[in-house]
Amino acid sequence: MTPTYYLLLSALLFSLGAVGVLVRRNAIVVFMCVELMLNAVNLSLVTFARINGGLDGQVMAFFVMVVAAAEVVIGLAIIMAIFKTRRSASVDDSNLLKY
Amino acid sequence: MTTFLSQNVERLQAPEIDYFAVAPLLIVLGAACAGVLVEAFLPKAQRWAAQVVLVLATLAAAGALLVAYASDEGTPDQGKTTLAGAISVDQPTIFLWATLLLLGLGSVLLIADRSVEPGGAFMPEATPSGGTYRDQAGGGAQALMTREQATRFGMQTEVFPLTLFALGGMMVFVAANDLLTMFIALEVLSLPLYLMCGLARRRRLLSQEAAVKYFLLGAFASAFFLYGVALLYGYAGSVKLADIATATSGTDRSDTLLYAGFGLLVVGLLFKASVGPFHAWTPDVYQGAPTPVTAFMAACTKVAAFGGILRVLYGAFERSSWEWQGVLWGVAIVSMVIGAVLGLTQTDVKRMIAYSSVAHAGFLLVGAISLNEQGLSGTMFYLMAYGFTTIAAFGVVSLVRNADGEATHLSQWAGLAKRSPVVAGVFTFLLLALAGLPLTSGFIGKFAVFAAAVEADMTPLVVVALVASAVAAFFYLRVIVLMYFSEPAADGPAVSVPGAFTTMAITMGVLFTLVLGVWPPKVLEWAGTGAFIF
Amino acid sequence: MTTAELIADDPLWLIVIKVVGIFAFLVVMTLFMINWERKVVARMQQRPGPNRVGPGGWLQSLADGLKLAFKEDIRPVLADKWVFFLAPVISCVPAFVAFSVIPIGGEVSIFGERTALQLVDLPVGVLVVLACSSLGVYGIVLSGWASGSPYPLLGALRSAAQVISYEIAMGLSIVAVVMHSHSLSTSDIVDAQSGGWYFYLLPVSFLIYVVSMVGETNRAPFDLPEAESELVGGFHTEYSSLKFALFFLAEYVNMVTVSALATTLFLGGWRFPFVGDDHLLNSGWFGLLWFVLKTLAFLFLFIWLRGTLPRLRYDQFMRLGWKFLVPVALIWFVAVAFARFLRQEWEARGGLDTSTALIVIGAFLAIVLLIAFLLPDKREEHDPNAVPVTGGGYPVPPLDLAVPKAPPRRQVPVAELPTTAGGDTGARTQEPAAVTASKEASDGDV
Amino acid sequence: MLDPYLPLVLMFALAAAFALFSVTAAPYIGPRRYNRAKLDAYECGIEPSPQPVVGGGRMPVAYYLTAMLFILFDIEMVFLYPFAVSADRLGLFGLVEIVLFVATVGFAYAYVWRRGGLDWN
Amino acid sequence: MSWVLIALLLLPLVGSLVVAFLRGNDRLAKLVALAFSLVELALAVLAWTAYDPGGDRLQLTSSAEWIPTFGVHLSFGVDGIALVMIALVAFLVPVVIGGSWAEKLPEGRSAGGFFALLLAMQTGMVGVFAATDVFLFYVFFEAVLVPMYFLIGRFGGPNRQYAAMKFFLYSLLGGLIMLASVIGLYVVSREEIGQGTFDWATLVTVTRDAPLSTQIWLFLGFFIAFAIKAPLVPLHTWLPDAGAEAPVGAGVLLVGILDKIGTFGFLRYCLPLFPAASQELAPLVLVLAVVGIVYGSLLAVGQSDMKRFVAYTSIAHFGFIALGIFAFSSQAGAGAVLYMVNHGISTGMLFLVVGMVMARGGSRLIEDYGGMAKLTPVLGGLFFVAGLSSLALPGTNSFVSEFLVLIGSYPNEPVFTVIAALGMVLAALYVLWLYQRVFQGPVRGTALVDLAGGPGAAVDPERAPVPDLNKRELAVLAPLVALILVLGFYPKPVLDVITPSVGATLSEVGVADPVAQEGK
Repeated sequence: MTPTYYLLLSALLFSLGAVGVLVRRNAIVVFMCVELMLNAVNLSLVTFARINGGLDGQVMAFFVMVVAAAEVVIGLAIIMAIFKTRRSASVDDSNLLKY
Repeated sequence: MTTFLSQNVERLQAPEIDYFAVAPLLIVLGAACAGVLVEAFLPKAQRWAAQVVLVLATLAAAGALLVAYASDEGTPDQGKTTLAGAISVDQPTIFLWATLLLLGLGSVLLIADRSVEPGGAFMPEATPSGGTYRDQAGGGAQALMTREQATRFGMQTEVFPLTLFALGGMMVFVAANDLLTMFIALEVLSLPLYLMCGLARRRRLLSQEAAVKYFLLGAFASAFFLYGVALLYGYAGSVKLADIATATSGTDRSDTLLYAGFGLLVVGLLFKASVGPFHAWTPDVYQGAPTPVTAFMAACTKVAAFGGILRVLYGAFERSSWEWQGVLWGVAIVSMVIGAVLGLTQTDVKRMIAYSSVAHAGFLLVGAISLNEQGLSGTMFYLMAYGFTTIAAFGVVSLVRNADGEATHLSQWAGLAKRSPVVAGVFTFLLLALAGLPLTSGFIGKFAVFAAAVEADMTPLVVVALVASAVAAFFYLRVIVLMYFSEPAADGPAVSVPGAFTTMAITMGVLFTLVLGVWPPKVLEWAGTGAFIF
Repeated sequence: MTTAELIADDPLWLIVIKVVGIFAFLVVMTLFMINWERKVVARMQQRPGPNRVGPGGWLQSLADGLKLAFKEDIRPVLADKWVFFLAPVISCVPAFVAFSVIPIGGEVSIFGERTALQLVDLPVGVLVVLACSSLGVYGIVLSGWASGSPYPLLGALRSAAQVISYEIAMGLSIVAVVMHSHSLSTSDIVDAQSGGWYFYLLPVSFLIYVVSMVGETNRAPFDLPEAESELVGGFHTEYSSLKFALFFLAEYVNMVTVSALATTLFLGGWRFPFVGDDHLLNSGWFGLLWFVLKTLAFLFLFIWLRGTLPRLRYDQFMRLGWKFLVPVALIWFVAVAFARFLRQEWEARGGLDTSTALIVIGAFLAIVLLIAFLLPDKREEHDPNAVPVTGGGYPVPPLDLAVPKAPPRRQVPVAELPTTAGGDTGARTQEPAAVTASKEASDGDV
Repeated sequence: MLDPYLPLVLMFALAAAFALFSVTAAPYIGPRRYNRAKLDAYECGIEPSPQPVVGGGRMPVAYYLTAMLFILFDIEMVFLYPFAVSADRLGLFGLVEIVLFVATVGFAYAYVWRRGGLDWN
Repeated sequence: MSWVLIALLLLPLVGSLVVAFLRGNDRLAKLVALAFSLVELALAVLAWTAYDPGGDRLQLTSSAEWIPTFGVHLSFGVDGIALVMIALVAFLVPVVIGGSWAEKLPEGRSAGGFFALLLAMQTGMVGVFAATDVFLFYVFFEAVLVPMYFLIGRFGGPNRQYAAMKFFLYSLLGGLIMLASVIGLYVVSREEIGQGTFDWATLVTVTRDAPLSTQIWLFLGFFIAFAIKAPLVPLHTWLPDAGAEAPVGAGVLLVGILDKIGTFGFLRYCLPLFPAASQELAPLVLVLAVVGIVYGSLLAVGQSDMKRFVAYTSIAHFGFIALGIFAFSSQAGAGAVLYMVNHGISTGMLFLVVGMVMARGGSRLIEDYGGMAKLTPVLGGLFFVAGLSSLALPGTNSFVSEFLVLIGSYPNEPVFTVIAALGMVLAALYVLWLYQRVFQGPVRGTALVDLAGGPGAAVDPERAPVPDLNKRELAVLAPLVALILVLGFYPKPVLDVITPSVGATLSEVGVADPVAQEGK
């Protein structure tokens, strides 16, 4: 199984995540889509590391994991704050700011 | 998995680190950690003072060390790369670090002020979120809150360590020499900002929604950036800018990866810089965030983002410029047009400045893509000038208040000159600087950038930019007209007397705007001293 | 010929045999364990315990299991169909998979095929176990969430929080072991202990692991998720028949797995103490015997704890996890790192050199950490107007389980019910209105 | 020589097959004598209160907090394990680095502790 | 003597600051402002005496480095043209201060601010004419806008906000387009001579051999900016509004001097820097100029508002000036420059007397007046003088300049000249008709009737309800009248200063001067 398939898969996952961010309105779901994108990137990083025969890609994947985790924490914090203020986590409800 | 072999295997060679060069960085980040400890162990009463002292001392120390390093004869003229080539402390880095530290100082002063808004602009301790605070019915936390209560509750001093973390991230970002470091720095500077946006004392819902919007879009953008990094890694087999540059000069690789990677990467960067079509978050966040934080974002984030853009473009993609320059032309034009045109329709001061920042991002991009020394120095000068003007402008905005917080609606600014001619005069000066009139730093910056662009045969772009800035001038003028020529509204806002900190911040901003406009040569030369090294 | 290489060239049939064998082993252990537990606890409580079915009542659990199969299978109306259906599977499968990396014996020959008594020896074996135990959490949470009923939800949340909390301590305690064995592969860890078992080389790690192992498996005294008196049955309240059996199975398999891991990590796995590797007692199938015995010892510990200790309160439980185990584990890790480094320095050149200064600095940092962690934590006073706050300013409705006053059913639309069980329910229910009001009030001029 | 992960897959398949079989078989083996009371959520005999099918917004916030802390330390472990495996090779440099790393996490930890993030009431 | 220019620059700036701090005490502020402007006038005279017409191209020069990075210098200097313009500034400002002594400002505005802005603007205007560094020129060019913007916007008529905004945006847009050309100059000079410079003298030698296309682009950049300033027809629409809404004093400076920056720019920058381009595009400019003359005059005829009327007349006059400049003959050029001075004087006076009429009648509309000469004979007379001067009656100053322009440009551009001559006729028409409507005939018009007590009432001068000019107003108008007559009969001193510079300019353009040839 050539690495290309993994790249395609990661591209697919990434696009899925991106589309999800664009179409879904619930903050938490949007946020999960972002995480999906990050992990898709991880996949391609590892694949490229395999192709290039180096370890950099895999190390990068570590860092990406950390960043993803940090984003999770921050995101949960913000979403929780807004969720306690108004009992909903839907981006649609946050319409005070004019577009 | 062979256990015993690993006993006597040779030690790993530790990368040598030039601590002197990266000292400012270490100080800022270390102080941020110290700030967290202060939060943890000091009683609530002493936190604010301790934090302010800590932050100011940190900035001072970092600045001093930076000057010491820059002026030390031991340092190579073109700077050096350290930390195994991850960080390069070259002349642009030093310039940008100095800019960041100064602008950071200004923003911190704004953040620390507790006199304009009793108790500070940030949500009080122990009142987690609007809904659960007892004065639910009132507009913002202050409705049922007396001044004493406000000052007793104080403000959430976590904002100081957060600021330092963000600042440290920015400093790494402009110095990062490989894309991975850049990405980490990007996150380190973004995550605290997301939180800071949601901490406003007034209009907490607005603030929190600004935070959530900024966060979601920001995470989205950084995912793009990261995917770009991955593709470029696949393309060049390394994330070092230099390696990518060498790879682009080679021909045997797949250009698809290069273009896709570059595109995604740049999208992420442009988002942070709130350029062109990737500006969607800017007005909302600028409006919703607490004004001091807005000032911090508008000034420092812009500097950091464009520092990164410059480094990436010059370091990694200069050779392949003919591939992408056209696209960035378009982006710059879109950005300038959006900023100028949508700015006309705004009725809120903060949103207006937000759109103007979009337009300015366009101008900056014009300088950044001209890819010559004038472009580099001009853009950096522009960044410094714009940063100071913006900080002072937001400082003034934070002064104009009515019963429930800042009166940011334009109609409330009518006839401000009657109430307080000084504030109106200062703001007028800043607006003229933003509009780029001569004798203000804005003009010199524009001139430098556009000169570089014409140098690079981008005259049409420059003409567009000039027209855009003429259009943009219109909405600055509108504010001046409101302040001076129209009669004040009956229940207009009062201009609260600024505390020492805010005064210092505004004064600093105005002074720099004036000095950089009237006597810029020194700074211009400094900005032009050296190029990036990789 | 390392274990990995031995296993690597197993033929397919041998692998299948091993898979089936381990599966059977786990199921049997479960059945035996249930019975044994009941008997031992009974003995501790001066009563006979199960003694009807089979010889000495030893088939009781089998009978129960069969009986469960013939019970009515109920899915509540409010439950989410598919998740409710899948949750038992999700919690059951990882339990089995986790065990497959455990080395249960040394090198043997099965039908003339030289191999090691271990299904698979991965370079990341330990991580596989941790990963599987984390996956098990999904089963728990989903089951509680899908049941559409308050008790399971709360039980699930509790046990999830509990599992992840203690997983931290567990993981941190393992790190020290890994430092000694330079490998994450279970078999390498076992080999590395030929020089000496880790439970006395790394006593702190061992103790932390044992405690967190109990917490990880939601066993007494940490069995709050199933706290009958508070939560009926916990996350599987709504489950019956074989679905329930699966949860039960998963729980006991997990017990076996963590015990086996403890054996592997700290008790030298399948090795017999005091004798060299080539000794008879360490050869062939003896390993399996020693392994089972050690594992049973741990399992007995489980039972013993259950029989003797009362259940902790939830806050006590969390405090133990977060405020004692985690910091101790961290400091222990740092200490071990220092110790190893010093020893190496010593071995390298018979004495310490310039780098000592840096080490002192590091040690100083560790001390600072110690102080930081063990400072008496006095909560800050909060103004009476704010709701009770936990952590970085996030309000927590007190975990009282007051079921909101039940209106006559099917007459109150869902939306109007208070969404959270808050301390001052009245105030909170008006809140959304108040919030919007304040929103208009504050943003009228925006 | 087969893929080293194959046995893992087989074990997974076996366990999954067993579990799936049980959950699917259960309704058919067991009797079916439903009545409405059985299908209601069990609330100790109290009339169950109707509520949204999926537990929307019923998660007590404290659990979010625990989740955050878990993520924090889990990520810390992600870095501790690689260090632990090759600790001896990394030498003094690695030691100092890891101590700084742990210290940094420790700061956050101390902050959470002091702010009562670890208290349950 | 080069300090004179610096002093001319700094003095009003200091003055404006001082006055700005005296906002509390209007009377004192006025006096201080007047004093400063008079000293300035003295300095200007000094500069005039120090200038040697036969001397260098630029005199009284001084230079200091400003922004070495861009090769920008703070360098000043004057040629004849700039000198007369500076003299005009120095002369008009005290007149204006006197003229707006009793200006009725909108409520809540302090006279101190008004005069401070006037002085600040004087600095800007002197700087524009004195700068010999293109960058510096641009800086002053833009800097002048701000005080004028505030003068119109704060102290102007009812519609002031709109007018101020329109004025500012027009000028700013023009300025920015010019900025593009300025940058272009910089880059061209970089390419031609190693490092970039903005020094005018250097640039003149550099840019003339730049390729034609480049020259044309750069020329257009400058030209549009100047065409907006000196309103040539398609870009003139801001002037009537600004002129009409501006307070009288500001109006005088606006039309009298600010607009001259445009024509001055033609002479100083467009022609010498881009000779080829200016010859290439001269026909275009001439068309615009002539159209301006006719169009301006026609609209002036049709005006019902006196201030707008003045604005339109000056549009016509600027047509003449532009014609003179782009006819490329020394006579026409000299005439044009002289015209710039005279127009400043005559239109300034016209503005002032209109202001005085309005101060009495309280209205800007022509039909509100009538037969005013009966009530205020002196004012009427002076109004008539101003009118005659602006229709260029022989014997008044404008006649000389207009005549020079026409005969000077005839050899090169007969057609345009003939059409332009039409403008003179129209001028006579609109001036006289306006005078007749306002001052002749029986007393009528809502602005006067109630003052005079009934239409056609026999009015005896003793109890004239409408006061005639007072001493201050006479003192303000007297010097203007004097100059009109002096320059009308004896323009030589001014021409002597102007002609060499114009000749030099033309030689820089490199065209054969037809008139000179005839002279041979």
